[in-house]
Amino acid sequence: AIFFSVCVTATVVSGRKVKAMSHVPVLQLEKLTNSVCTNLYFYISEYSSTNCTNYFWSNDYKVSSDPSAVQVKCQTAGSVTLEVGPSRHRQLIMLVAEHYKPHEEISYGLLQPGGKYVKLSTLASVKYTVWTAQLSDEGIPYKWTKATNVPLYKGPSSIHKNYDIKVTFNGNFSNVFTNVINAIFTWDSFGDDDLCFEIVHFCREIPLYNEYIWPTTKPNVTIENLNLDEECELTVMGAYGNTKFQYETPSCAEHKECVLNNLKPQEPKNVSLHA
Amino acid sequence: AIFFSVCVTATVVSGRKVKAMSHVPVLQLEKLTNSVCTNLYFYISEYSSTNCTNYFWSNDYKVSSDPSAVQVKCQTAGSVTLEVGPSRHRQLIMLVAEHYKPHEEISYGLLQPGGKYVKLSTLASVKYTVWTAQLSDEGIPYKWTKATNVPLYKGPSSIHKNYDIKVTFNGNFSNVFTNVINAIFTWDSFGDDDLCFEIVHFCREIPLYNEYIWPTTKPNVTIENLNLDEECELTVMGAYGNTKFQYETPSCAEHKECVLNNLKPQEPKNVSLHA
Amino acid sequence: KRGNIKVEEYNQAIPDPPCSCEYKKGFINLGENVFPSNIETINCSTNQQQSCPPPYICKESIYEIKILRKRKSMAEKSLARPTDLEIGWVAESLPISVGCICTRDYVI
Amino acid sequence: KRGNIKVEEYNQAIPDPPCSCEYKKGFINLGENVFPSNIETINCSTNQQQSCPPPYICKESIYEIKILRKRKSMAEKSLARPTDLEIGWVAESLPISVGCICTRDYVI
Repeated sequence: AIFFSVCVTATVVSGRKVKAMSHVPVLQLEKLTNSVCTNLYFYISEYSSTNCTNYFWSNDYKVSSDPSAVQVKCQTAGSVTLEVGPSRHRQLIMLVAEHYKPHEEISYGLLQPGGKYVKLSTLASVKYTVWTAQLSDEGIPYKWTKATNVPLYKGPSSIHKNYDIKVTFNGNFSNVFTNVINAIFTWDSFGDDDLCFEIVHFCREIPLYNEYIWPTTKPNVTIENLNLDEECELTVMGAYGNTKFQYETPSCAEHKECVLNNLKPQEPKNVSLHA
Repeated sequence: AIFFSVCVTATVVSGRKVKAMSHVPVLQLEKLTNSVCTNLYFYISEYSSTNCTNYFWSNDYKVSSDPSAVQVKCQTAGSVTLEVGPSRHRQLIMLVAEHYKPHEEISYGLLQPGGKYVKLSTLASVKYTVWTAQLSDEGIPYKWTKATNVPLYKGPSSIHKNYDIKVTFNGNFSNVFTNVINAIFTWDSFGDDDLCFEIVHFCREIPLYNEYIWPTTKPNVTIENLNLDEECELTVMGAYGNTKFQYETPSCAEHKECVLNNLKPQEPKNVSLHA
Repeated sequence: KRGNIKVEEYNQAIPDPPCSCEYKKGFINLGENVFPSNIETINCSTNQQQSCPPPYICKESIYEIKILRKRKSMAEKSLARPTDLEIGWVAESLPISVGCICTRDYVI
Repeated sequence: KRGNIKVEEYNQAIPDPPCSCEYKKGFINLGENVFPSNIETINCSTNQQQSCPPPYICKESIYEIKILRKRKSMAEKSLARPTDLEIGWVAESLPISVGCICTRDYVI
């Protein structure tokens, strides 16, 4: 007897596509199908997964003639960050490896319309080819394109360089308690092999905040809701190593309106101290 | 053209099985196949996933005539704990719901040979049927059996009862620093609707430890590596609510060998204290 | 009351430091859809404690941990999380009390 | 040195409590295969601090957090974790320093 729906998927799937993926085990292809068709639930409102599963592999593929369509921007031991030509449609970007162990998966990312960057996880010493596709409203990939190859990761840069980090502040300096100070940090990039960064920020009274900075030649980050008279620290982690930048937020004393706001009548407390 | 391998799965799959699962969307059936065939990598050494994926649905099923084969032992708002007749083979136990949203999955557990208990996650107010199967060495299910239904969760018990928790200690009382004291706790169960428990334990100097106690009419847990002179607390969470049990570990003073071991010569420190 | 530090009676008869705070350990149970589901917390036994006299007071010291919770919808914002972690889990921060310290008593 | 608590200069001229410890915040980066990947820690500036004189000393207070790490093999033991979390992630505990407190100086 025929298990109807699965076979339907089979018959319409174009053979040509299979040759390009024929080295990929069925388990990995099916896991990709399921993962994409599941996660689209979070991306597309009133979405039905049946068509997505049934027709996932139903469209042709071509080999990209435009090398700039997908560019490898940054690499670390565990990930690669790609820049993709933005599209009005949702896009699927995936890394196809030469071989897979059963528990490994095809690493992929979903880009909302207009999205340009995606960070995909990689295993060291495995060669990957980037495939892209546009997604119909039902999540069915079309215009499959076999794009660029991901070069093997050459390891972190051997030379350490310090990033020249600068900070400027804006926000409301009027009162020491209700302050909403924002710190804007900028630093230099040492070139095309130094475009992605991770930052970690905290102050004495403000907990750790961590963010990934997408590829840019003019790296910057804004940290919001700081208070006056704070001692803080920003660490920038890039291709040339980590740079720690310690700084202090503006002091209430330097801002007339803040000092005036705080000249409340001072009732002395009976200070008694006994060891 | 035919996408060869996927179609092979289709033709050998027995139709009869499909009717019982026909209400389950293909996406959920495929997600189950992939998840099991992936996770078996962690359970079976030198395991190949291809057969598992291709022949997952290739065997017949029957409706269980033995109600005691699978028993619902405990339920909470988010889970059900089942007792399954142990088998020499690896077993797959799963909950099939009446309907699924795209992002929902068939909840399942894998039991190693001889395993008896499995805890599966449930959504409140959804009716489930338990299915079991034995797994071949290649992870292919056979002897599919449609077993018991899971009753709707009736909510936590309205009456609160305190568990009568008792502790005994064993271990090495000889030295206050190298102590390896174990605390053995027992408490009573209030009957067949009160067989599963969760415990949380910590002491002043010992971090939180948390464990799930599988169904039993004689609940007990052993906490290891405690030290003497400690103030600790065990909380037992069961069907009739939480009971907090505060206790102290044995004191060095009560054990001759411990006191003797600690009578080191005492060099006084020059104690100077200034505020 | 047993010394809260175990060796007190045996080889170092030193009093508590002048401004130490008595504390009680507890835990929060966040349920099955959160990792971690049980989290240890520390509360000051009472705010005004003998060994931490005015103008000082025992206060809980807060530390922010990161937790994972099952996602309900795409609208939920997630903090940074590993690329490979299923999209169905959202990362959030949760301030908890990890200590009880003797510090200034602010009337804010 | 700026007061480490922001309001000091304005309405409460109270000295530091007699046994407070100066601390420095830092963080540990555990990489992309761990959640959370960056963890805040607190270290005592130096052990022997002026405001915490002998026989007392500033010591880091340890708290154990729970983390998730990608599983390498089935041999790895996992702590309690949500039933629904993929088997590919292992739960572990990690002791970190969340404070710097003035306490007895044990010579152990």
